Amino acid sequence: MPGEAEVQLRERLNRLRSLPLLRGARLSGELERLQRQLDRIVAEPSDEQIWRSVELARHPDRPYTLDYVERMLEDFVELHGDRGRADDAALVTGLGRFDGRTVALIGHQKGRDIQERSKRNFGMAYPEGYRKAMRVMELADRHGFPLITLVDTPGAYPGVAAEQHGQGGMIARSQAVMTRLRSPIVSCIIGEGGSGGAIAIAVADRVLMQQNAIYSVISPEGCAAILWRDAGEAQKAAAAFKPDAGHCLELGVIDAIVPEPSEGAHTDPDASATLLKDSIGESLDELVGLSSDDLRRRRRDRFRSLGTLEIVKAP
Amino acid sequence: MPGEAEVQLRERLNRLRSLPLLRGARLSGELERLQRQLDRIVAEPSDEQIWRSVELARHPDRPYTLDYVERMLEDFVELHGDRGRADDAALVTGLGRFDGRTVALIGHQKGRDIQERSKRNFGMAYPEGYRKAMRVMELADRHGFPLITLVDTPGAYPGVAAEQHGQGGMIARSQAVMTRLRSPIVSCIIGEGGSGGAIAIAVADRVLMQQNAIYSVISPEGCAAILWRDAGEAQKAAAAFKPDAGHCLELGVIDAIVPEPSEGAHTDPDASATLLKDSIGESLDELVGLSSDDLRRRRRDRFRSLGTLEIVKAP
Amino acid sequence: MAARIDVSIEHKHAPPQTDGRPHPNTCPGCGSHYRDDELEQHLNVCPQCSHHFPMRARARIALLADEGSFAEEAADLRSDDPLGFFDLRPYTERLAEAEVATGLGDAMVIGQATLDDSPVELAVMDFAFMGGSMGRVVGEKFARACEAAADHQVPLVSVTASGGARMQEGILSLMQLPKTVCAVEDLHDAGGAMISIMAHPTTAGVLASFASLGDVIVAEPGALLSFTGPRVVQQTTREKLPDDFGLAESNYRFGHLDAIVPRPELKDYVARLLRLFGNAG
Amino acid sequence: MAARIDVSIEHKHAPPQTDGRPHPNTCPGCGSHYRDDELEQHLNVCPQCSHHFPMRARARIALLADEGSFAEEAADLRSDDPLGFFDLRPYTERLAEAEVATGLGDAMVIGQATLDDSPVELAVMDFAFMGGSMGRVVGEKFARACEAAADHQVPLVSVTASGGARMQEGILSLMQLPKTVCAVEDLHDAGGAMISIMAHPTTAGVLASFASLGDVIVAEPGALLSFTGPRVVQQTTREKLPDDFGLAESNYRFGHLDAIVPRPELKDYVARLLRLFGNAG
Ligand SMILES: [Zn+2]
Ligand SMILES: [Zn+2]
Repeated sequence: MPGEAEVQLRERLNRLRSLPLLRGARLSGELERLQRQLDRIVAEPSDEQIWRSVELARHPDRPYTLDYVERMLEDFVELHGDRGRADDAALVTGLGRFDGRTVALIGHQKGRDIQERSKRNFGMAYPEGYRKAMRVMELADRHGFPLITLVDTPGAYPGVAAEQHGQGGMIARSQAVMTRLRSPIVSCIIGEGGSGGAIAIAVADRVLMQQNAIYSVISPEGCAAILWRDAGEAQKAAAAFKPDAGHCLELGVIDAIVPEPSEGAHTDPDASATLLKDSIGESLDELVGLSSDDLRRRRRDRFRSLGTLEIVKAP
Repeated sequence: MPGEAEVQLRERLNRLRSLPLLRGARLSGELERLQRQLDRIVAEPSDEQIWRSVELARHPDRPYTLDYVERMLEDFVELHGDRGRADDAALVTGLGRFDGRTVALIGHQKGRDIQERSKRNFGMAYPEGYRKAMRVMELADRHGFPLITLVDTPGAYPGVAAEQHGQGGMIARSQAVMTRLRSPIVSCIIGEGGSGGAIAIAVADRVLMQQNAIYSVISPEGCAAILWRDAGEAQKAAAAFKPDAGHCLELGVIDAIVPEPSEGAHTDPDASATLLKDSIGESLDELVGLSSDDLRRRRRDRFRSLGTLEIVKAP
Repeated sequence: MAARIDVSIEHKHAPPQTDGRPHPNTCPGCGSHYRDDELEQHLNVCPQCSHHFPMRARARIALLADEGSFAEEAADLRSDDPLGFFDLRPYTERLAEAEVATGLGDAMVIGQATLDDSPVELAVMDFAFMGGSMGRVVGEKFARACEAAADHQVPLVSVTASGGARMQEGILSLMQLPKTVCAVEDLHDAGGAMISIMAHPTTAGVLASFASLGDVIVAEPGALLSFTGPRVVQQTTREKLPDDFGLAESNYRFGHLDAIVPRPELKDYVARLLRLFGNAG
Repeated sequence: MAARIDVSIEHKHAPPQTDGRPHPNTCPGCGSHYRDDELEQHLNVCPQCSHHFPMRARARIALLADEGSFAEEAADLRSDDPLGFFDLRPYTERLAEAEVATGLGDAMVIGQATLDDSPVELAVMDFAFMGGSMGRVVGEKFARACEAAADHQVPLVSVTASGGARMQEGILSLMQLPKTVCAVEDLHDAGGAMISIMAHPTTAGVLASFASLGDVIVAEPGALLSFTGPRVVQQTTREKLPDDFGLAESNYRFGHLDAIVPRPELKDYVARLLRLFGNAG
């Protein structure tokens, strides 16, 4: 018997076929995407499973960006500094060789022990971090290096200096730089994909998501505090806004789910890295043949059309 | 009887015609330039006349950028802020209409009274000022607005914070942005063209210089302190390194001299503005027909070839 | 353009309403109280202390567009409920209620107009519709406004007033950030210009996307413009916040704004920019 | 690549020379004194405290280039005296003296080489030639190095050590800033890469032009990298300077450097970058 997600997908496919073409919806691509999802979809996760993802995504032993870098890239050279004010350790950038091909890498980096957590600011970047990221994006663009980004942040840092230095504007401009990039971009949410701080480096040609990662517009606690007026209702909030990979795939926000070892990525970082590397490699292979104009056009169309189909005309 | 400058020019013209073509020298353009100079050149200024230029360039009543803006541009809208840290009042940027055509403007701005001098930091910009300038250059590029820059600075500000925020790198990058710009650029040295802080906004298609402005790699006082070990020898230093417009033209560093009212620009700001506007307008008219590729190629060739001809092979 | 007008002020220092909250027509700057028509006459700017009260989308359009020139676009777009979102009440109920309360289909109104005879595309947000939150309809409307501006080769003027992304649409609301960013980039690639006017408040997802990408960015006096709001910053960091934390004045000082433009001068200011951007070499 | 080697140290704490200045082989970091051959053996890095002594251009090339691989270019360029510059002595005399003292035609040496078998173009400055000042010959050589790198489709590695522009060439020395910037931009447009290595000191005009435009920028430990030198900053502003004012370590902290690379690790580090930049998608 078909699961709920499958039923929903079939319904949407039917709806699509009968709807008048909305401008910007790029309907044919959408149909294909839904069909692919149908082929891959797993059963709708329960509320408990969603919360389990939240816990695993935040697990203190979960592999972080540099754990994957050392397993996926050869000759990695970390690049430092925003060329203006600071070097933000919450965002790691560098160059390395991926399957024989030079790539640029940008990823949030959390700390493992107390000292490193503080140095890395729990993976919450300042505007300076995003400016460093933009600099490295432009380097990738200049040399045609594909860009890989690994997203793992509770969110951009919410502090006074961060605001004064233009956190909002910098997140906007980082996205804008990504929409202009002439080289292929593959992003993967590897832990917490927290809101603006996450999307700032996730405007990619292919957006992947690890099986137990979460991707959301607000933290479950933040959402609960606002809508339930009680941060303790985080589990309820998570069930309502569905930050899990299955739902993100179903909504078309991500293109594929990257499997993890059965008990979660932290139980076997090597295996996790192999699975991640395979997925990124497959995505890159699909992209490297495209012209830069094509890449940019498709990348923008991808985001332009997200969620467009659910918009309805007033009766 | 021909003056010394004219004799020198004729000599160089003859040398040019007999020299083997040095790579990058763009000889034919150089010949034309020298010929044009010959047609315009005034007699070689004396040491006293050079020092008079230094004094007039620094005259406290000399018109500053905003004095020309209000006389040359309609509908001027000042643009503020570097989108990251600060709004540096030592550099003014904005949009306005010049002879019916929208242009972007960037200029150093000194202060008239003590309070404004302090606010404007005596026309010495921080890195934030150059970052603001770069932002406006990119705005001009995006919309095809010609860029006018007015140079009037003792130099980039030599302070601790300025160094920490990357004064050197920012001056380098500001020049780099100008070499990439797809719209025409006309610069004019309107007072002090002090070293790196000046060239940061003077990588133009046409570089003009007011008759009594100075343009130099170091201040007369700074040069005297280093080479004569006595800042009081400034007049001697100025005579040695020749920062006056006549010499800058003779050396090919500027393309034309903008006349001033006979006793100096400060004696008649309106007349000065008219003369400046005419020169800028004439330069723009020469440039607006060129394609952006052509503009960039010629702009880079102009600076690539500067001073190349005086380099000699070892015997 | 409306000039500052002196009128007699009634109801100064009006008592709070029965629910304890100050009346919306009471000035938080100086405590003066106004009738609706008084405020309207002054463009919702306090004649005593120049505090800028919120301005609804239709009133903003009336302020900017030449009379009778505004032709609305995409007015019939409505959001459905992609997540079946239910907090204390269903999202669909909140939507319906907001529509009834505001007379708007969502938190943004777009359309063509002229402004001092310069043709322009307008995209104006309304904070009264669910806090001006940006979901798929706002994102779609903004993208269409960019496309219309490109098609007609006219500048886009956006006016923002938003608490951020609409969390009831979950991750799809976050996707409106890159969606609107792509739209601005397409507009720029088509040679178009965007003028961003930030009204109170422009925060979170809207600040972190299209609002910050204007060729020129201005704000109204006293507007809160911050990625994270002061309350959350205070709670998270326990830092002492500066008095002007996140306000337009602070943003201007830190280089994020081209100007702070009082509402009575806004139309003239924008008209000047339209003349400049309509006039490329 | 040379590893750090322990050797016995002679002449520790040598007395100052008769002119009162410390001997150039006396370590300013720890006071140890070395014979020339000892220093050379350690790549001019103090084995006691890792202070990096200056390194001449030829020694730098020997450190980076594979043995016998370096083919110098434009060695015969010399400056004339465009301004007839005369301070306490004529510029032509200073030039001739510098050439005799250093065996170099000017303050930069350029040429092709391989580095760990990767082909590369080198542009290496020598502070011993008139303080590594940049006049027309340095500018021209750097521009030619960029052109050679583009022609051969190999990365450019520059090593800078310079007090700034050569004021004896007046305004023409300032013009070497945009000239070298244009050269880097042409190289970039041709798809080339530039790796900038800043040695002590990289200041003023060289910091404010090509040296700051590397795709990757690294410095040696303790190098002074400032647009304005500490003495002038102190005199002009009367500010209290931080202890590490302008040093590589401070520049790194403020985001201007990708890394600080000790000299013994430099060749390996650059080789890694050359493998990466020689290997574009
Ligand atoms: Zn009031
Ligand atoms: Zn030592």
